[in-house]
Amino acid sequence: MNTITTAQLQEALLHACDVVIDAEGMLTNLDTIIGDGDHGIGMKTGFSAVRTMLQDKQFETADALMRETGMMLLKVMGGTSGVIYGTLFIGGHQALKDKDPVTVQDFAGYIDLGTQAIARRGKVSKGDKTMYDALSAARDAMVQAAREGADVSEFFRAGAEGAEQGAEATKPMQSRIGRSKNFRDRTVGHPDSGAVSTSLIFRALADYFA
Amino acid sequence: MNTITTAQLQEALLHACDVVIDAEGMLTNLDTIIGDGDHGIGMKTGFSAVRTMLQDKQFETADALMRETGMMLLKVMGGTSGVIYGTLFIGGHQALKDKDPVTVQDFAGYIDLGTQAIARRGKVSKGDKTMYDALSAARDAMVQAAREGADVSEFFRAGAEGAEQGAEATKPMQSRIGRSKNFRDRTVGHPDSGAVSTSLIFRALADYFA
Amino acid sequence: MITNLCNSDTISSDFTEAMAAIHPDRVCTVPGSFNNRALLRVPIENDRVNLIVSAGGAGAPFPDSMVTCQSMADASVVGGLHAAPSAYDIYEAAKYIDAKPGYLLIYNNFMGDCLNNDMARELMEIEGLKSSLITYNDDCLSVDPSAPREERTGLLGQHFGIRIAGLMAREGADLCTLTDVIGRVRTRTASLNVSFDTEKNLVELGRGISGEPARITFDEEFSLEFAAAKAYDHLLKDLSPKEDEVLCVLVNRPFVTNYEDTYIFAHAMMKHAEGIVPIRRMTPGHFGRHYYYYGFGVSMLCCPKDLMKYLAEKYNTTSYIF
Amino acid sequence: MITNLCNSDTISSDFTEAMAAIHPDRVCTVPGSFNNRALLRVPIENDRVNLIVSAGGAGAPFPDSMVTCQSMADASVVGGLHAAPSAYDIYEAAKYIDAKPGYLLIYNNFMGDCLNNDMARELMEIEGLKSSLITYNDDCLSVDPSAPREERTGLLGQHFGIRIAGLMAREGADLCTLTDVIGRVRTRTASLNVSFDTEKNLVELGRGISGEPARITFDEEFSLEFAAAKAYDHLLKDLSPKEDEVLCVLVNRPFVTNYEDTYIFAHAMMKHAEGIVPIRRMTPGHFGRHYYYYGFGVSMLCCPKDLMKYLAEKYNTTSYIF
Ligand SMILES: Nc1ncnc2c1ncn2[C@@H]1O[C@H](COP(=O)(O)OP(=O)(O)O)[C@@H](O)[C@H]1O
Ligand SMILES: Nc1ncnc2c1ncn2[C@@H]1O[C@H](COP(=O)(O)OP(=O)(O)O)[C@@H](O)[C@H]1O
Ligand SMILES: [Mg+2]
Ligand SMILES: [Mg+2]
Ligand SMILES: [Mg+2]
Ligand SMILES: [Mg+2]
Repeated sequence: MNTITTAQLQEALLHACDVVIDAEGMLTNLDTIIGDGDHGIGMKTGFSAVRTMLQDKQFETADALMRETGMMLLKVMGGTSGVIYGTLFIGGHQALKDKDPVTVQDFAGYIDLGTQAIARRGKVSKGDKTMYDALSAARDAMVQAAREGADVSEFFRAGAEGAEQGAEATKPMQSRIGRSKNFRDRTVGHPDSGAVSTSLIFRALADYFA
Repeated sequence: MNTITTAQLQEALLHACDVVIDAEGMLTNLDTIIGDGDHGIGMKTGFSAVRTMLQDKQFETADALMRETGMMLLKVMGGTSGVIYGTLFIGGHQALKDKDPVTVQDFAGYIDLGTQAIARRGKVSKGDKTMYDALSAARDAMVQAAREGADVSEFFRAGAEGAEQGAEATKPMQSRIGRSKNFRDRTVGHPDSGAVSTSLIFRALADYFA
Repeated sequence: MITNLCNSDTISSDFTEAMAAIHPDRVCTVPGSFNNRALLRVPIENDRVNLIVSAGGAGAPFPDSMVTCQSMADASVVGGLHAAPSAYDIYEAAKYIDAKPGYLLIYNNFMGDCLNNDMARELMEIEGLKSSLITYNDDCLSVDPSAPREERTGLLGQHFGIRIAGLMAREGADLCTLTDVIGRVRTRTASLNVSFDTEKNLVELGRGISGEPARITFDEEFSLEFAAAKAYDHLLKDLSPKEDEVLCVLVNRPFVTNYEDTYIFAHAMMKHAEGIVPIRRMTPGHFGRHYYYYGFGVSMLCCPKDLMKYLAEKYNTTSYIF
Repeated sequence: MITNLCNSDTISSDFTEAMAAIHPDRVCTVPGSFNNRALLRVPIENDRVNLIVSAGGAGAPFPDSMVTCQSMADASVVGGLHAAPSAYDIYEAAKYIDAKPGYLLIYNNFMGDCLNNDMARELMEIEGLKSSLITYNDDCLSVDPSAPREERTGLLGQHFGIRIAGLMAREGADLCTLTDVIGRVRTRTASLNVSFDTEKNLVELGRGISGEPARITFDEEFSLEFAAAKAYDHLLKDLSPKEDEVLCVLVNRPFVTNYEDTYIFAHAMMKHAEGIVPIRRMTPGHFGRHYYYYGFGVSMLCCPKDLMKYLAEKYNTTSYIF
């Protein structure tokens, strides 16, 4: 199997919502050490609203599904992560435009565009100790997997592993951006909370498509 | 000896000031149990100001000495005890008018008038669990001692013993007046802080004239 | 529970001085004052009755909230941290203002305040200064609710009276009229404290400002909405509004209580009242400090319709001024 | 340290609703709003530039202090307890107001606020609504003092800009002029937090509003006077006032800090400044909440003389209104 239907993607996102909501405490703890301790709450609020929407609604195309998911995150979450995750979901929607099902190549293009959109909006790059470290690593792995002809399950596994390595790599970094920057060397030794939430999402998608 | 010079009275009052100031903590503790915990502070403030005045100034008559002492308490203390002690010192001054020295009879009259002034101003009577219980007992004892021809030292000792008995008698009472009234049966078993401060003053005078 | 970094012996005069230095266009102190614990509104207007508000202790209204706002009191005299101001301080302020039409002395029914205002009045009389006393006893839970009103102490219900008296005095009302009107307003005012025991999850009514235990506690529900309903019901029962009266409510936020909770509590009370006797004027604010609990002080006025005009206009205080 | 009895998930919309219900003559919400986290000043005046202030998190200025006072912001958008408001909330408020002369979006330089205002601006553009961004970065100790100003976050210095912009907008200033003037005012503003470690008796400067450690601590003297002098000196050094500038200072009282300490601290700063560069306008108040410490937020503006007229008039907020 190397195509993904909109319905499958919706199911996979529902699973990701559950995972993120369950991780509230863990994400909040991470954000408490080197931030203001609200990342878990914000993510829970956003992904709960998305879950409710996904349970009630059907989508014609993957494009519409991802755009409305992003719009919901943007609307309800606020904070840094509301815009950032909103941008991730909306930013690449052109790559999925009018398609159902989509190929892993389409989806790799979607993630790549979203990743670029975040880099622009957040003025962020690798090594700043943000979710971008996890996301860009996931993107790299997925683009490569798609190029190498991976099937859907291999493709998403590659994304999850990339994201997790990217998140792990934030541990020794000192934050250079956002609120955690002011915590200076206190940030060294702890992973970035946004990087961890990103890796949870990619892992949830991989588990669904496994 | 059964007369008291103004200079002696001033010395005796200075001693009373020291005693009251030293008792700050104890008085505050009593007022904390069944009041707002400021009686010690108020008394210290008032009697410190009186002490400074007494150290700087000389008085022609006992009348002037007592009036200015009362006026100082009234001015600096505030609270219930500021007026009450101000009234005690000022209220009987007619009994000492233009006299120097004064007899124990004069002084008994002075205390009696002051006690009556407090009863009027405070609308207070015996058994309300206030300083009036100590004061009126001191008054009774002093009036009787003066009638029985006591000398100065016996006279003040009678006053001190009366005041202490009056203060002790407030222990089992339930407060009927002032802020402590709202503490209801919590007040039973503890002496009234004002009654204790009154007995300290009379004991200090007795010690001076012993 | 409460931090105070300033010198507690001199807090009142330090504060008074700071207020006068920071808001010289609004308040001044009494030149050469003995204790320097009075703030006077400027400009002094001694051709009409002046209002002197005094308080001390844990429940002391901020001096500024009384004096420095448009058309409230003309002088505010504060005592020490737990003590009523001295009679002499009140007298001294009155003497300096020198208002021949007289003074309305407003204070809460605590022993120290009563005795000192009483004594101040005697001192003022010697100087030929007329005055009347208005003793607020609005706290309907400070003593056994069945006890006569005279035995109650006061909370913040006096704000209604101060506001009305302030405007009436500026219209030229004489001392006799003011004493009569505010005396009646006072009897149509009731207050109580609402507090929250966050360990035992109890809603409490009637806690005293010096730590006196609450009179009524509820364990059914621990929420702002429930507390608002209970407080409203109790006050309404105490006052039994008449046909020609309008309900006005103040919600005071002691300073450990947060701002959002205060507005949400006030709103909950309005919603609850809607089905019973609606509240026509709801005023949440920070009117005074109570040290000992998280919660609110709630004051209700059953305002005679003809006096409502005095509560219509809004005003500003130095709690927040640019 | 802080109690919150209301529902923390819905605190912002519950509060917004309560404010609008209690002060309908001053503020309203956006009808049919998605999150209901914006308060708009009434009446809406969309024939001039409108100011939208947004903030969230521990340092959120009260919505009311921005909007409901005379001549400050026209809309205040709040986020959750620690989060910037969503771009959509800002956009929604702007769309409802529909001010053709445009919007000045004012916020502090925190990542969430920057990203959301930026995004809101894009959404507004699609609807043909013009806007400019004013990012306050007045906190001169939030990052290494040697770092460029752009890296600083913001405290409460924006109040000066909001006040000036509010009055200028009402005079008819266009978006370009406002952006220019307030942009300059902003660069002449500096702020810092002063806190007190009551266990170790340390005076601290530069503590962050999310618990970030203080940058400078002093153990020489533990007093309001000492802290006021140190804060003043630091701010003055950061700004180096010019000949034609006038010093204005705000002292903000986080709500665990008491009222008296605030006035006494402000007064101490004025006295200290007397011998150096005098403070011409001192404003103590309760402008916003900071949860994590006992102390103050101090903001200083070196105000160009020609703008002082906008700071002359006083105004009132709902922090205390009758
Ligand atoms: N400029 C940025 N670009 C991308 N991600 C960012 C940026 N700034 C912060 N982040 C991410 O956002 C996360 C914090 O999210 P959240 O706690 O919701 O925001 P806030 O810092 O506003 O409280 C950080 O852990 C980091 O991964
Ligand atoms: N009406 C009264 N007449 C005489 N003494 C009184 C009266 N009311 C209270 N007292 C005395 O005053 C004392 C309290 O003094 P203080 O603590 O200074 O006043 P407050 O109650 O105002 O804090 C009480 O212990 C009591 O002895
Ligand atoms: Mg965060
Ligand atoms: Mg006492
Ligand atoms: Mg007292
Ligand atoms: Mg946040």
